[in-house]
Amino acid sequence: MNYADKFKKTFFTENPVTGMLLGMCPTLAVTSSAENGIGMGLATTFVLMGSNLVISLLRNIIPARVRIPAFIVVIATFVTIVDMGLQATLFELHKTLGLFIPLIVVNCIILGRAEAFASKNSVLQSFIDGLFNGLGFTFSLFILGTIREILGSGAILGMTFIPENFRTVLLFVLAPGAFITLGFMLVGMNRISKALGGK
Amino acid sequence: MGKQESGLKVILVLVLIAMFSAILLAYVNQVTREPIAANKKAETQKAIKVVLAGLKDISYPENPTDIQIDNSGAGYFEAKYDNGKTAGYAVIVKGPGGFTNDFDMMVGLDSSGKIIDTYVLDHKETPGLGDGMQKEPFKNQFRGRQLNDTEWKVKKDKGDIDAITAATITSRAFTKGVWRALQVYKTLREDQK
Amino acid sequence: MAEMALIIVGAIFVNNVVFTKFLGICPYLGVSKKIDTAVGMSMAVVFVLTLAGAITYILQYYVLVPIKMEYLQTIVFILVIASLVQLVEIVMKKVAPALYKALGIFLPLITTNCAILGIAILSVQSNYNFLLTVVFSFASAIGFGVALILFAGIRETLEIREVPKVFAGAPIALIIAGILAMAFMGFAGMVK
Amino acid sequence: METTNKVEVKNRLLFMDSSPLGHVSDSTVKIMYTVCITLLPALAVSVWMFGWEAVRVIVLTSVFTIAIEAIISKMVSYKVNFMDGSALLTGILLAMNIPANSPWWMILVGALVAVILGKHVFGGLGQNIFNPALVARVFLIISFPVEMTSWPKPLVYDSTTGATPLGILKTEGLGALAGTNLTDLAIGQMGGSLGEISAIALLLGAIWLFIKKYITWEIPVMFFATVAVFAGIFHLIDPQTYASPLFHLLTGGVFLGALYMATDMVTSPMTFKGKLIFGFGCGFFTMLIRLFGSYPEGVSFAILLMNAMVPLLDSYFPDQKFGMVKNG
Amino acid sequence: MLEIIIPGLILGGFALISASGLLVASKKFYVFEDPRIAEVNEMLPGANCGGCGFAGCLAFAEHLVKNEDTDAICPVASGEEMQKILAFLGREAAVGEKMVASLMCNGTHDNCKSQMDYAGIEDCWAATLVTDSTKACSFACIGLGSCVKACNFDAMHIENGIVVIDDEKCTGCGLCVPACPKNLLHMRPYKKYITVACYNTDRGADARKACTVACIGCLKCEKACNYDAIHVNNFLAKIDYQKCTNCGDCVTVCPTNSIIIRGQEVHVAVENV
Amino acid sequence: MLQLKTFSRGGIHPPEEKLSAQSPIIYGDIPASILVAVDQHIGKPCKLIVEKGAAVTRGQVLAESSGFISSNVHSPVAGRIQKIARFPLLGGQVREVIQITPDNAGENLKSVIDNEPEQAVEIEKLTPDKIRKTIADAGIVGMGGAGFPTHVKLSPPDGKEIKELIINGAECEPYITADHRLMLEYAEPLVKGILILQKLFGGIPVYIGIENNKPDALQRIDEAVKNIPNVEVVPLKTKYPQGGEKQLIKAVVNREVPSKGLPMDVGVVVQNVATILAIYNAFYHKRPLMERVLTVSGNMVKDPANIMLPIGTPISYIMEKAEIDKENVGLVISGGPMMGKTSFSFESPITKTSSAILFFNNSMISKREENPCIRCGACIKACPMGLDVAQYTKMIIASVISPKAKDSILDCIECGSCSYVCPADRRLVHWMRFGKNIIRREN
Repeated sequence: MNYADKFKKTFFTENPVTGMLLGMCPTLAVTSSAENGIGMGLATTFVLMGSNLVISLLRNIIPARVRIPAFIVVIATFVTIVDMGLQATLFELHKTLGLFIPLIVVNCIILGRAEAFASKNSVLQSFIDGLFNGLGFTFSLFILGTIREILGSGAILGMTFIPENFRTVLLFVLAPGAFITLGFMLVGMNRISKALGGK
Repeated sequence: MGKQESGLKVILVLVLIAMFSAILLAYVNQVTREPIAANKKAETQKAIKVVLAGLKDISYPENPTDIQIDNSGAGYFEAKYDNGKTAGYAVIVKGPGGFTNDFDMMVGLDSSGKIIDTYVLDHKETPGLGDGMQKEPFKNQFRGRQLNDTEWKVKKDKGDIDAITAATITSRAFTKGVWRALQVYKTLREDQK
Repeated sequence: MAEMALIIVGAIFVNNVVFTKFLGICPYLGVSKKIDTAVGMSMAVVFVLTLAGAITYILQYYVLVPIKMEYLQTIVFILVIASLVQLVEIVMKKVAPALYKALGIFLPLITTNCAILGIAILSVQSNYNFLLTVVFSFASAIGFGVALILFAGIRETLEIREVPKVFAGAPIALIIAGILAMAFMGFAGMVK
Repeated sequence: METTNKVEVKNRLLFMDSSPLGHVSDSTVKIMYTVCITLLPALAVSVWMFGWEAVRVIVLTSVFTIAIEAIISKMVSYKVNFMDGSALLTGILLAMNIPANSPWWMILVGALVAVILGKHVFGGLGQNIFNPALVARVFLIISFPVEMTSWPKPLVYDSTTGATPLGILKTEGLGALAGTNLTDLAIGQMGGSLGEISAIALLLGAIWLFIKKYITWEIPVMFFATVAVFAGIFHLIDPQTYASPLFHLLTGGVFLGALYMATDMVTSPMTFKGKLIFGFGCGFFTMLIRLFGSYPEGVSFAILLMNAMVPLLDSYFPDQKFGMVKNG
Repeated sequence: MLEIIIPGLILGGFALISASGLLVASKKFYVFEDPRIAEVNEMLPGANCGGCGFAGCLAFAEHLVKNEDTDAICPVASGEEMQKILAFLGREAAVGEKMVASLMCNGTHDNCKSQMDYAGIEDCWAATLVTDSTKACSFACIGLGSCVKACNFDAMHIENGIVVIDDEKCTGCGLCVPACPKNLLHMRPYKKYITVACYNTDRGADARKACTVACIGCLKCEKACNYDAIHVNNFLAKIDYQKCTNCGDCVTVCPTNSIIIRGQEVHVAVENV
Repeated sequence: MLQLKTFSRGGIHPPEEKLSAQSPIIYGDIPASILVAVDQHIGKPCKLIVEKGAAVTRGQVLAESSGFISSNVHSPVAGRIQKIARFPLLGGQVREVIQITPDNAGENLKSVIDNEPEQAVEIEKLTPDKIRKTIADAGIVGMGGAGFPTHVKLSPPDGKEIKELIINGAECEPYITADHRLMLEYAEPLVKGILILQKLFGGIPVYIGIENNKPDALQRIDEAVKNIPNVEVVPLKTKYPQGGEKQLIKAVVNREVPSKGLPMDVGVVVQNVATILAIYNAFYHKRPLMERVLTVSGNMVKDPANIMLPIGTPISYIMEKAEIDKENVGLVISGGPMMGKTSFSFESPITKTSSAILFFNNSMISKREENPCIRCGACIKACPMGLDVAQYTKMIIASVISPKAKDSILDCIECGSCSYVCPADRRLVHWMRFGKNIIRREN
């Protein structure tokens, strides 16, 4: 496997968010700022790597009929670990991500990678697949969060850059802004992917 | 996938995975339980520190005491000086009827019933508008006020409080919350008498 | 009674699962191409979500809380939901093959519909009693259904309108969802 | 097409097309400009009430929307005629939905949202689901609540601002409106967005549209009736808290909404029953938001919500086809 | 220690209940579905073009698995792929030769003049509702691209009033054949590139008047063919591809250039003669 | 005044342009060459029974009906068959045509017709089968434009009872006045023809529907039927497309033909005025359908007229007689502007169904570019069938036609009202026709 190529792919053409439209709920919910986006992305990456690793290890043991429950139990274990870990270390971040930490369990990216990749490939490959996809996910969340933060709160990574009297477009940090920004971001990313693919 | 595994194996594998997961989680839980509890406590501590700023050498209970006022629940920490005298109260109340939902806030009162400071614990108000209640010009006007020296309404409702621009509803809810906290204080005082 | 009405209005309009809570976006985007499938999916979600709400309530308050293992909440809930969905799938395949065929691959998707787990966890967090939990779950599912069917109606007409190629598909779907979310913001404050 | 034209030059050929070969003189362009013209009385009232500020807003919105449409016409693959009146109409309707003291940058954002988000992401004229001007208005209300809720006072012509009657109703209760004169409200002497104020002028323009059959009675009548009935019921129950039906009809955007926004051809149903339900829904959600929501005014939200329902209404409440009647 | 063991037991218990519940349910409500369907579906190209006559690849896979049909062919899959699938199902494959669509008309704007100013909808079928043909020859390719719309593989383009088919891109799915209102498209073997580019069954003089490259039914090709592969019927030559050897004799003798070589430099080949 | 009857839904008022309403029917000459199309009806194609070079007589069958829904074609002249070849017909179709060189070219049709005097017919003795056979043998088809074999329309299957006969004198299309003139000048023959059909169905009530924009025809027919029991003239409010069968039935007897149904499903048969005249000719003159009256009009025609011509006359002959400048003609319509078909050849012959030939110059041609639909709903309001035309055409364009829409699309009567009123210049009728074509191909 060509890792460099795969890396590029998971960032653009096959990006979990913009390419495959997976994991939309956390993508939309936690990206009112870039920081939250990164936090969520990294948490997901951790779970993704862990679950891919374990599922790949167990791929020959797990019977087909309880495949999904078994996968989900594995994923849920890692999610709970992240949940508790974040609560113990980064309490503030945990508070903003809130409900969406346990919901990593049902992020389709994770089950999707487990089904499509980890249950069929070797441990190392699965681990790297998890890492790349997680980073791709994080990347998208970061971009989305940055755009929304700039437009909606006039800040980059929490640092306000616009003068006091200026207005920001509040809508972008609210729910509708999440949908609309992601919609336009998909168009942009598709354009970029096409340009990259065209080479 | 082809073959059908025997039922026993199916169950066994799932049960084993589950058990292993649970054991792992239990272990992690044991490890993180302490820090998490500490974090939670620290948060409340932080809030108390903000709303009771200026009171020195105080102690208060670990958990808030529940109290019932006008059909809604509230909680308070009674802060005491080393000598056991009441230094003040940190009251947790709901700001009822915010723009999107109720929100939790903490109001610090000194022993004479003067407001020391306010702190919003958890809210879903519009960022940039309603969350102005956490910011200075608005917060400042509450400091030092008491139950009786103020008409606890926003100016639009012929009260004394300046509302946040374009967020009257939030301001009103906030004001109501503060007023509730003062009611808690009043009740406590009456009890002590 | 009034509380129940508030919960219902709140869950359907004010705090709509899709537009304000961002739950269940994947099926929202995936199963909204045809009104018929959207209706089927909505019914499936209503069924599973209500059932899951009830079961998770029992688990939470009669198993996890007494033995003080709330930290197992996520894993227990999801295990139960996953099994439940698979059970529904198996039973439906036998009992109502037509419905099964219509919903096709989307039944397994309900497992990963975060609305199910999300609502289950939310109702536990909101400290609802059993009845309210069931009502809340049901109303949330209806809210999901309303959003989904409205959206499917729009997407069906989009098929015969001339949406530019770059926006066709997911982008326009998200933008419409955004505008709908804007419209739903009008309900803000209706439930305190 | 191109090839047949080429041959035509040398050897003139007969024209072949499907029937019918006649055509009525109406055109999209004509409809659009007619609607624009019927809005003139309402615009005149707004200028009378708010002075040059109103003119500034109207000119800016029109120029912005047309300019943006012109730029977009260069960028997209489908044909866009930016002078066909639809951009101008969007511009004027946008002007009627914002206060006279709107800053230029807010108007620019509004125009961008109306033209791009409201129309061109869907493929341009006729393809949009939501009324572009309303998408812009709601976008602005949510994004810039401060600017969108400080309305200049009528007939003052300076920078003093106040609230709309509905705003006062929401924040201060019915008591604060004791001195309000319904005639003033009908003429338009109140705070509000440009087109929100004068019910009579709007009606005047709309009558012409009725005569031209560009709008039909179903939506406006159902809209008015629902608002009146809804408000009436609450007013009867508790006249001290809830304003009278006439007050609810004359204030806010009910007239503008019912006559011009909800009847927008592109975003309203085409069938008889669909129109009735649409009108009812607009009125219902308007009153729901006015009475129970946080926003004082609900017309724009209500119409947007009902816009979303149009596809369902169209397909589930079709007009009866010929030949479906049982012959008795 | 107990604090760690008990959760394990409890969650294990849950798992036990769910798993056995599922197991019982799956036994009780068992519906047989041949797992091979999914696998065959995986092996198919997944173009979902419908060229096989079924509603998409999955339906085709279901058909293949359920019926002992060895003749059904996925037009997109290569013979090899098809053989692999049939071998998987334990059957002998009937290997199809690659076929491509071929237009039986050369009525470009230069060869066959337009005789009206058609202003209707740009579609061949829509045009046939107004007139039989926009061109002087009523058999000619209308050139409004109904076949182009039917093609899923970007193999067809309208050039100078007729459709031009890219043999390389054409998968031989045959979807364009019924899409032509004039019945001008037929499937020919990819390797047999000689074709009669005319469908006019009018008498020679009438045909010639309508189009400069019309087949006039002069029988020269029939006589020139050494393999009995070309026959004139109803004033129109037709090639039997079972017998055709690509020798090109007919192309040489055709007085109106209505027999042409496809997939090569058509005009060069004709002019060299 | 009483409320005039009309159909209830949809309909439009295009300018009437009945330029030739006051021009009495004139008789054309036998042209130098007659081109008789082999198929001039809807249904099974007929079988050619003559060969090139053969001599034919007036009224000889050239092509024979090949089934129930089929119709004979007769030679309108005596002469020799010059050629049998494919030839463009009016309406743009290229079909087999028999070219005949008449022996009596240049003779006026009037003298030919006058040679065939009216014969007495004892209506009472006619049996239904005899009536149907005579009509079938005479090759009579619906002459309003559809061309459906008349004897088939008059043979309801078992279980379908015909309770009313409606004579279609609405003539709602702009420009066309042929039926109007027929009613004025042939009132008595028409009544005789009507009585034959009334006899066929056992004396059922007959309604003659005439739009009130033809007051003279109304009066004339009213006088002619005054003393005849059970025959009644029904004045109709002028509205297009009143001449459509379904709309006419709705207007006259207020019944709706069910979707996919036929008039006989509601117990009605509708016959066009010109068809009735052909039936009269078949019985009283023993003359098969060989001539017809048509309107020659349009802005290229100096003196719009109604003219009787042998079927098979090339329109170039009409152009010569009417002194129409070929160079400036840009558009030839066979039929009215709303439902008529365009033609591309000046040599195309008229057929049994050509009710009018309209010649226009380039000013009439508008190369309309389709604009986006603004959902104004004008088409839906105008549609006499109550169809959601806007929606259906968009489905057709996007080729995603819902099953429900398919039925509705097939209900379209192609009257053209929707396209006529569309402010966005959309080719709604052409799309609907295309949609029908797609649906039929799928089945």
